[in-house]
Amino acid sequence: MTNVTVKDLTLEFGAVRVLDKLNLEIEEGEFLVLLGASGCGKSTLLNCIAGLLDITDGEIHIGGRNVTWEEPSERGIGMVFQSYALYPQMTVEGNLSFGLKNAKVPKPEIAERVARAAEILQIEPLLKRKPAALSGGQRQRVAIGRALVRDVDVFLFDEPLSNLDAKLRADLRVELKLLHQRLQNTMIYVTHDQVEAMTLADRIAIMRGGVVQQIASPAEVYNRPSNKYVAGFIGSPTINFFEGDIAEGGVEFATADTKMPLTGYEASQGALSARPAWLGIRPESVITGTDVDTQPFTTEITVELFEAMGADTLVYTTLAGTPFRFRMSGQARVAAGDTLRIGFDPAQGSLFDKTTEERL
Amino acid sequence: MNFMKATTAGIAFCAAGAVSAADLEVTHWWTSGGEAAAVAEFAKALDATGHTWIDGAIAGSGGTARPIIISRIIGGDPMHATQLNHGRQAEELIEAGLLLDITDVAEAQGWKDIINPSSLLDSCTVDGKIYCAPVNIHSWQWIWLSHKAYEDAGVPVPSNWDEYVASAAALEAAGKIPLAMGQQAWQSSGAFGVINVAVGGVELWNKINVEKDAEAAGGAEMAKVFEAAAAARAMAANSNVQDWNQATNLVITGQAGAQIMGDWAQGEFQVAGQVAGEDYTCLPGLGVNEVISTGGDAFYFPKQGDADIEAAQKELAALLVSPEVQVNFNLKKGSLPVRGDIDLSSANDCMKKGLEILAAGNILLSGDQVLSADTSGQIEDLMVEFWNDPSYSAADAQAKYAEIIGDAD
Amino acid sequence: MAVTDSGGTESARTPAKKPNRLFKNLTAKLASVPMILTAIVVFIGCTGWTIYHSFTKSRLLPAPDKWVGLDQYERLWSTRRWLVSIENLAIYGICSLVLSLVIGFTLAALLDRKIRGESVFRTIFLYPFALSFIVTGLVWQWVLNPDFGIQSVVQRWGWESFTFDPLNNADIVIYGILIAGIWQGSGFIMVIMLAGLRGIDEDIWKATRVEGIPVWKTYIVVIIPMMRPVFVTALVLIAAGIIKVYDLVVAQTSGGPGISSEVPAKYVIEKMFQSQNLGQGFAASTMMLVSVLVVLIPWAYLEFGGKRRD
Amino acid sequence: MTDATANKGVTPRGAKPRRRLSPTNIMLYGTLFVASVYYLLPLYVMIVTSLKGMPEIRLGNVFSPPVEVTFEPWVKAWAEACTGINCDGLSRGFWNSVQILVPSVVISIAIASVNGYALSLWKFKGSEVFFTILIFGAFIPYQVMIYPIVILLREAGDVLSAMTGTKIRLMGSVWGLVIVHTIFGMPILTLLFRNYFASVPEELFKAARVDGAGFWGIYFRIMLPMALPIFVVAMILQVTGIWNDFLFGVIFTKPETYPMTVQLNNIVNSVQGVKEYNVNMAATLLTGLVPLIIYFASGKLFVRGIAAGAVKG
Repeated sequence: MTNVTVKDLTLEFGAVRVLDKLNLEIEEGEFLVLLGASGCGKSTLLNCIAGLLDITDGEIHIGGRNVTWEEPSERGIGMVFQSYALYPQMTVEGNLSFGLKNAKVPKPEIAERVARAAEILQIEPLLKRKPAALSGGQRQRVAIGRALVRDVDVFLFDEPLSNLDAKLRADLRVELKLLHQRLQNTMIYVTHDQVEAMTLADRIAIMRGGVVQQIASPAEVYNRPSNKYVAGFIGSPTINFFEGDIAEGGVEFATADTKMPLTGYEASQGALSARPAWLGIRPESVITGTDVDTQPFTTEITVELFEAMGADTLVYTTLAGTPFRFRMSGQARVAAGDTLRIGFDPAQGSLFDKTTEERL
Repeated sequence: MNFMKATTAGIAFCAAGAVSAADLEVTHWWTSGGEAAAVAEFAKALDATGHTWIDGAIAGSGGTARPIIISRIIGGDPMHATQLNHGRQAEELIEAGLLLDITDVAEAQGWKDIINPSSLLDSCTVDGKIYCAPVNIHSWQWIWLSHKAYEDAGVPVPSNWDEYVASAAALEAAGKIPLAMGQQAWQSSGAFGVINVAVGGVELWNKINVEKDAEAAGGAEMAKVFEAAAAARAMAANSNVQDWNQATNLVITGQAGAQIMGDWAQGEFQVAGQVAGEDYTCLPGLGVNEVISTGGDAFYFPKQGDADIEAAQKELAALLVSPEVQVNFNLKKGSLPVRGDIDLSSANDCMKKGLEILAAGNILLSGDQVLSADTSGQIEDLMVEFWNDPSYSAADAQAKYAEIIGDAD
Repeated sequence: MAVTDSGGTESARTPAKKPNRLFKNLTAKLASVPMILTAIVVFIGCTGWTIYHSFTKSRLLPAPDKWVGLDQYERLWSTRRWLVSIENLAIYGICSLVLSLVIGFTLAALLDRKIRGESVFRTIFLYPFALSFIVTGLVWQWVLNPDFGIQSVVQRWGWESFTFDPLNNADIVIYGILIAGIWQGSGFIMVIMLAGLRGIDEDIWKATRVEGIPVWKTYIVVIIPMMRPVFVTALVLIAAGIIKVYDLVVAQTSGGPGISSEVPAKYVIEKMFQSQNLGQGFAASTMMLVSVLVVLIPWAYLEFGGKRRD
Repeated sequence: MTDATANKGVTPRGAKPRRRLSPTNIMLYGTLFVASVYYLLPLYVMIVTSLKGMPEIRLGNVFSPPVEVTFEPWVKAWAEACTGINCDGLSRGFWNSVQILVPSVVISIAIASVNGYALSLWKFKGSEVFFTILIFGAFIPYQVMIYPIVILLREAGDVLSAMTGTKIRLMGSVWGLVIVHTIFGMPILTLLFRNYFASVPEELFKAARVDGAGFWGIYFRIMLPMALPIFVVAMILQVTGIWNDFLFGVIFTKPETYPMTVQLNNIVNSVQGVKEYNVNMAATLLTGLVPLIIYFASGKLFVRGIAAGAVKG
């Protein structure tokens, strides 16, 4: 059973079309992350699902019900915001119970639900405090708690961790994951942070310009990005692109001066045909050292710059006339000017049409 | 005021067949010492009938009060009676049916026969119906001279305008202001009117103000009037008070030699305990043309749509013109009564002079009776500028004046 | 209290259908009824009514059928008192705009220098704003009284020839009113400026200090440009007040000496009610409105015309 | 939100002056001192004049302190000064002013705050247009509208009378004046509230909607408690504005309901012989007392409130 369905959703602000005939199906219990750069329409989409924005056209179904024109509070959703959006004049307890009071839930039940949420989130000692007296992490817990007490099937998160510092963010990320495992609710989570997306999501929907570019599991998105934009957006450091031509029969990718074998490439549709294209190679898929020669493509490069990050080392160089980055595991001993032999399998990379930029 | 007592008294009077007691709110702009004392006479008389006088005094001259009075009548919240200078000011209100017709009161009381001069009643009459009760006659044509100032200056008190002009230098030499003038527009305009009648004569005045003869207004006769006004302006140069009674006060205290002001100034002398002929002298028509204008104050009764109140309003109308109230009120106010059949032997010298002129029929319509408020306003604007700006030449002012008269309706 | 009230979209309707636009945000619309009525009936309706009647020969009562075209305007512009009023308003307006801004900003900047007794000074500068124009006019009339006030005091100190008698001198009377007007209103501008100064990031001050820019130059080159919105707010408040100057003049000079301190608002009131020439008063008030629009429309265009998108 | 605004407007941000008696400091305090003299002089004059007898006023200058302190003028101004034949001073006007003030302030702020709230958070088609008209309205000279409003009030009174079956007069009643104050206070107050509510984080509003609060629920439970600083500003502005109003008071009331300013004008202009400057000054001070006390007492809140939202925009 599908829990949240978005059909042909269109949203216009005056003459500007922000969302264009967008379709989305989210399974019950699924953790879906809406990922994209700022301004891509991901928060807007979430606000539409929440009912905070009136859509121009299309339908939204939650739990099998058409909720397109229902009030946010009637849709069976809970929402957590980036700025926490706690009511400053109410205590934590007041914040948690505000929605329930509005829904005229009986008092004993309110108390019970608040207690349960506080227990789950371990914020019981904070119940009598005002938001101003809480730390950022505590505030976000309360904000999550506010969604929790509503006892709803769908949770909406609007960049909930963006205002926290790096360490707290990592901690809360794990907690959110645990929470999802425990509650098994449907969660729709908006973020621009791909690490959050990769770690939390069952599926990731990558958005750009009001259109979903790809919706798939994190691994799929990472390994088989559906177009050049997704490929470039996912992964850090970013993927390397070569500009060139696919040879007849799809056996080879040729840049101006380099030829790379494509044997074994799994094309999306049928066989590869000759055409101008981009080849994307992830920095992680480059091999150095003794195993180089096992790779279908090997070459020698000169190290231009390197960044030692502790766990691994990032090397900057130029390959086939374009800047090229790759990652070496461990604390590799390299220096600028060194010559290195590297290898990778171009067939494990991604090919995109030169003009449409769609995956081939 | 003790409302409780008044109400109790009212109950007693009800038994005598009076209509049921009503609170009557009366607006007026009589707030100076003499004026307030005079109004109190009305209030006393009304309270004695069992009704209650609710005083709605508005300070700061008719200019401040009229907007308030009119906007309340138009806005549907009329007072029960209000002072207005009768004449053309109320015309439109009557036409719009906002004022109460009191013809029956006038007939019952025989106003036609007793009101003197009859022009006062004419001003209250529109299409044969009477809408207001005149309460007094006010004439502008007076100059008030301070004996003390002349004593200090060592010259005799003049007996006409020319002598007065001649004495100005002596007054100035003694550190006196020759002519006290308040700076409000209506005072400037009024003083000019007085000089106009005195210097130019009644005929000229009528030609200009009644017939609206612009040629006469721009003519040589009138030029003399403007010259005289310019001379008066020079004499008043050092007088920088605002209100008319402050100017009167300069005369009372001997700081100024004289003031051109209507007969209401007399009330101030009276309040200050001064005696006509001993402490001050009054010259009607500036001692040149002994006439008085017969403008005055009248009370109008806005429609209320309530029979009881209407009856009370009519009772008040009758009361205002009744002999006893007329005597008491006008003695305090320093104005002349509107009926010729009452004994004013207790009046002072100045009032008696006025009564004589009135009896002799040397009368003149008042500006309010012949000019629309709009034209009066334009003349006021012109005069206040003329009196206060020494660089404004008499010829220029006259040209503008002729223009206004030419446009008047 | 209807806490379950849902901003107008009642839950009873069939959810699949798009609701009527008219009923969207119904509660918000209902709550805005007083504002809508005020905007349409009072500000548009009454203004329109007044403009219409300025073309009629209305006397004491409005006479919509006595159409006289531009007669009232012709007379208005040939009336010296009106011309003097306009001139006075221009002088008063420009001076009070400039002086209020300069004095308000200067005082605010001084108070912002971490001085001792800031709240005392602030209260001193602000308190006149609590007083009405009537009170302001009366007090300054008294202070400027040549026989008792500043002039006589200075003369008693030995400066026999000192004359400062603005209220009785037709040429400078408007400045006498200006002194009082500035006294009353500049404190409020100071508070607004102070609020604006406090809103400026402290890092800006650190940066200019590091770069060695003198304090006065920092104010002019850095701070004032940053406070643009604050200046606009102040400007709007001052300008809205200027056109309405009436009470102050009535209390302080009654337009005198002569007609030298007349202002348009006073002309309007007196023509309407005193001279019983509504048409003339309406024509004058329409001209006031026109002059406001002449100033306001270009400003509004500059201010809002550029960013119409959101 | 609250913690962000709490400190705003209290701490000076300018560079710190260094030494006590540096030339800069002398300039600084010197200028402030001179300015203070200008601002304080009239208050001083009012106070000393109101404590002198008339003979002393005629002899001395306005700045000399009273030789013989007398409270007679105050008593007279409050309870005895005459207008016409009513000699009860300002006391009657005081209570009238209070009766006008309280409903006017409450209603005008209530309506303007709801307007500002609707305009910033519940925009609907055309709402901006009405707001623009409203702001233009702030610049329309009152004179343009007085006369039609007189007629409107009369008509509205008639309509109400017909609807309720009892005679209701808006013109000349306190309620008519309340309506007028509400109308003319609306532009600036609405602007004030709109700017303030626009600065409230939008997410808070969204969270409340998800929590099922409607238009009024959010207004009363969320926004109102947060908007206290701006309510203080609005209240101070309205209290002083309405208390000090003369024009509307004189046109839309009648003698029994005259506010204090109109009575003040009446007393000051009812000259009985000589101008009693001491009584006038005492009356002036008495009239200004209420707004003065409010400013002296809540000046800090006022400045803070202005800083918290009024200047944005």
